[in-house]
Amino acid sequence: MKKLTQLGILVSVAVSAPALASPEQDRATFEKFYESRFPQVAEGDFINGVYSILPAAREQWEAIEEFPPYEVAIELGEEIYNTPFANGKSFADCFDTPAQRENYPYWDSERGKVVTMEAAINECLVENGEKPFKTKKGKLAEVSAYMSYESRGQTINVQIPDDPAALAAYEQGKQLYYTKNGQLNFACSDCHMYGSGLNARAETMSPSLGHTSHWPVYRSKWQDMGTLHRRFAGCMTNVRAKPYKALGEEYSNLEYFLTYMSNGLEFNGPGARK
Amino acid sequence: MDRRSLIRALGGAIVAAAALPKLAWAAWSSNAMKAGESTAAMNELFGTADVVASAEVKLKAPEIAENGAVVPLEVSTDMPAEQIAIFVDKNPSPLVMTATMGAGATGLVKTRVRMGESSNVVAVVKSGGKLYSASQEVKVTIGGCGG
Amino acid sequence: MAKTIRGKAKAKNGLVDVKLLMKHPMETGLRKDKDGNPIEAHFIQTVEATANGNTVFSAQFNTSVSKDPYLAFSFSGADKGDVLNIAWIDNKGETDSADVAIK
Amino acid sequence: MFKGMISALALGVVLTATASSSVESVIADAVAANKQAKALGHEWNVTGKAIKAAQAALKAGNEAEAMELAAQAKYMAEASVYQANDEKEAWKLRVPR
Repeated sequence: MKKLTQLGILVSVAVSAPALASPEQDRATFEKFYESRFPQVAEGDFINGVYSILPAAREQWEAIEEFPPYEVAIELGEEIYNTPFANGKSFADCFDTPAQRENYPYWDSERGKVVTMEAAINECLVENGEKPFKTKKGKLAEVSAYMSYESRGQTINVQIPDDPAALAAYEQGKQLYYTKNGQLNFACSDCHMYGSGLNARAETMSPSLGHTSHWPVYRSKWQDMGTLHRRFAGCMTNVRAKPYKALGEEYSNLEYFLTYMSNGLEFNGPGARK
Repeated sequence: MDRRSLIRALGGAIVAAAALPKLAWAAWSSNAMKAGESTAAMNELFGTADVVASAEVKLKAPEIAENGAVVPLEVSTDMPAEQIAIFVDKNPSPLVMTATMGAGATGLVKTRVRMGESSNVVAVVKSGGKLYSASQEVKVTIGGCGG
Repeated sequence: MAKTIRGKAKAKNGLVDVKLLMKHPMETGLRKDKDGNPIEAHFIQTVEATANGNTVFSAQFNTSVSKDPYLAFSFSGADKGDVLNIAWIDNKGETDSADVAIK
Repeated sequence: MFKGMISALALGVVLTATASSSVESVIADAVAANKQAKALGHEWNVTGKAIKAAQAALKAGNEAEAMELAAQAKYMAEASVYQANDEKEAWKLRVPR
């Protein structure tokens, strides 16, 4: 009788094998796409975004990196990180070490949602009776800049547990990445995959491999720090779509998908961009 | 006209120009800074616009600026330099900055400047009382890819 | 005035490489705020670097220098352990100064 | 192909709208379609502005301009719904194999 049931299980697994490729197959195909499109990019250099494919722009970026504008935010973030809340606790009580990037984003099975590092920062505040930070810039970007700086060199290693809800969140992020939106009718992949290396006006489209390794970012256009979700919202506005909420489900799932696509690369935030 | 007499001369002007803060160090060369055109600014700053282009002056500037608000520039020379000045011809006031080499300073200055539009950038080095220059066209584009 | 001067000074074979980042809005006076009235010019005019009692480098900025100005130069005549003093004054007469240890 | 289709549709909608329903009903259609697009996650940021412009023109009393703006708003709202439904499947084509 035991043999029969084993056979039964075997059959059912084969039948219900997902028609969709697995996340790991997606990642391998994603990586191969960029490595064949930009063979000149050295191993692991995609974490430097468009500067991995534009030598002239990279020179200017390196001049800025000599004394990058995000250093101010790192210092402010460290101060906030160590300043006790009203109840005497501080961020050090929520996180065993500030170097947390390698643990995020992760699938929280109890709450059934993707948790990003920025969301965890705000949750720590709320748990300690403090008001959460604004979700795109300011203190959240500063604390995140400090934690990202401390995490430099950690390997990107997003896990998708064997939980249908986690896989669904990954698939939603993936779908958003390939879905056309806004009056200009663009999908992220139109510019950052099939258009990567080409120009929109005078801007060269950065490749998506390594896209989420170097956040938060000081953009000279903003003259300010900004989180990854601020950039997602900015890009959707560019294509004339109404952006989703920062730290909301859509952008958290997109970050889950995009960061998974860069598994194996290194975190090198915070970053400086144009 | 060494620095001390320069200050005394300008000191008079400052007092006359009512309650400007008393500057303790090198006065701000306001005429040169306010000049609306490079040659005039050079004349105000150095007393002459007689400058010769020289390979001894190295100006590191981008061909296309990533962002017109933050254009990284580097001026360097192996000549013994007394002063280095940077001009952006098309800026409202072309003289962007000037640096005076003190004791032991080498002929090197790096900074980040704003450029309103594509323009010629000129670096001028004063060495042995003479002016040497290098220049490069820097393109500034309208940023952004959509919106 | 909160600390506005951040400096890195490294001594290497006789030369000290100095990199400075100064926190300052560097308003040109040409910009307008949200409701259209012009923002007053407010920018660093002079920067002075002194080490071991003598001025090693001084600079004059105009309004075209970027916000949070960056300035780098190098000089000889000081070594690890010496202190480089950086001071600036802007067109409103505000000033700040800081000591940067030469490493 | 899609861009050409948009302008063709726009022209069609403007002509029929002036003939029949009043400005209010066109604006109402635009608001309804925009809500639907929002539910599908495909609201465009230009639609809301067009609706407000149409309402303002109507309040200011210039009927013709209000109708023109209302028709544009309705067209954009319906195009964003069309985009949402079309993309339900179309996105899969862009996933690299």
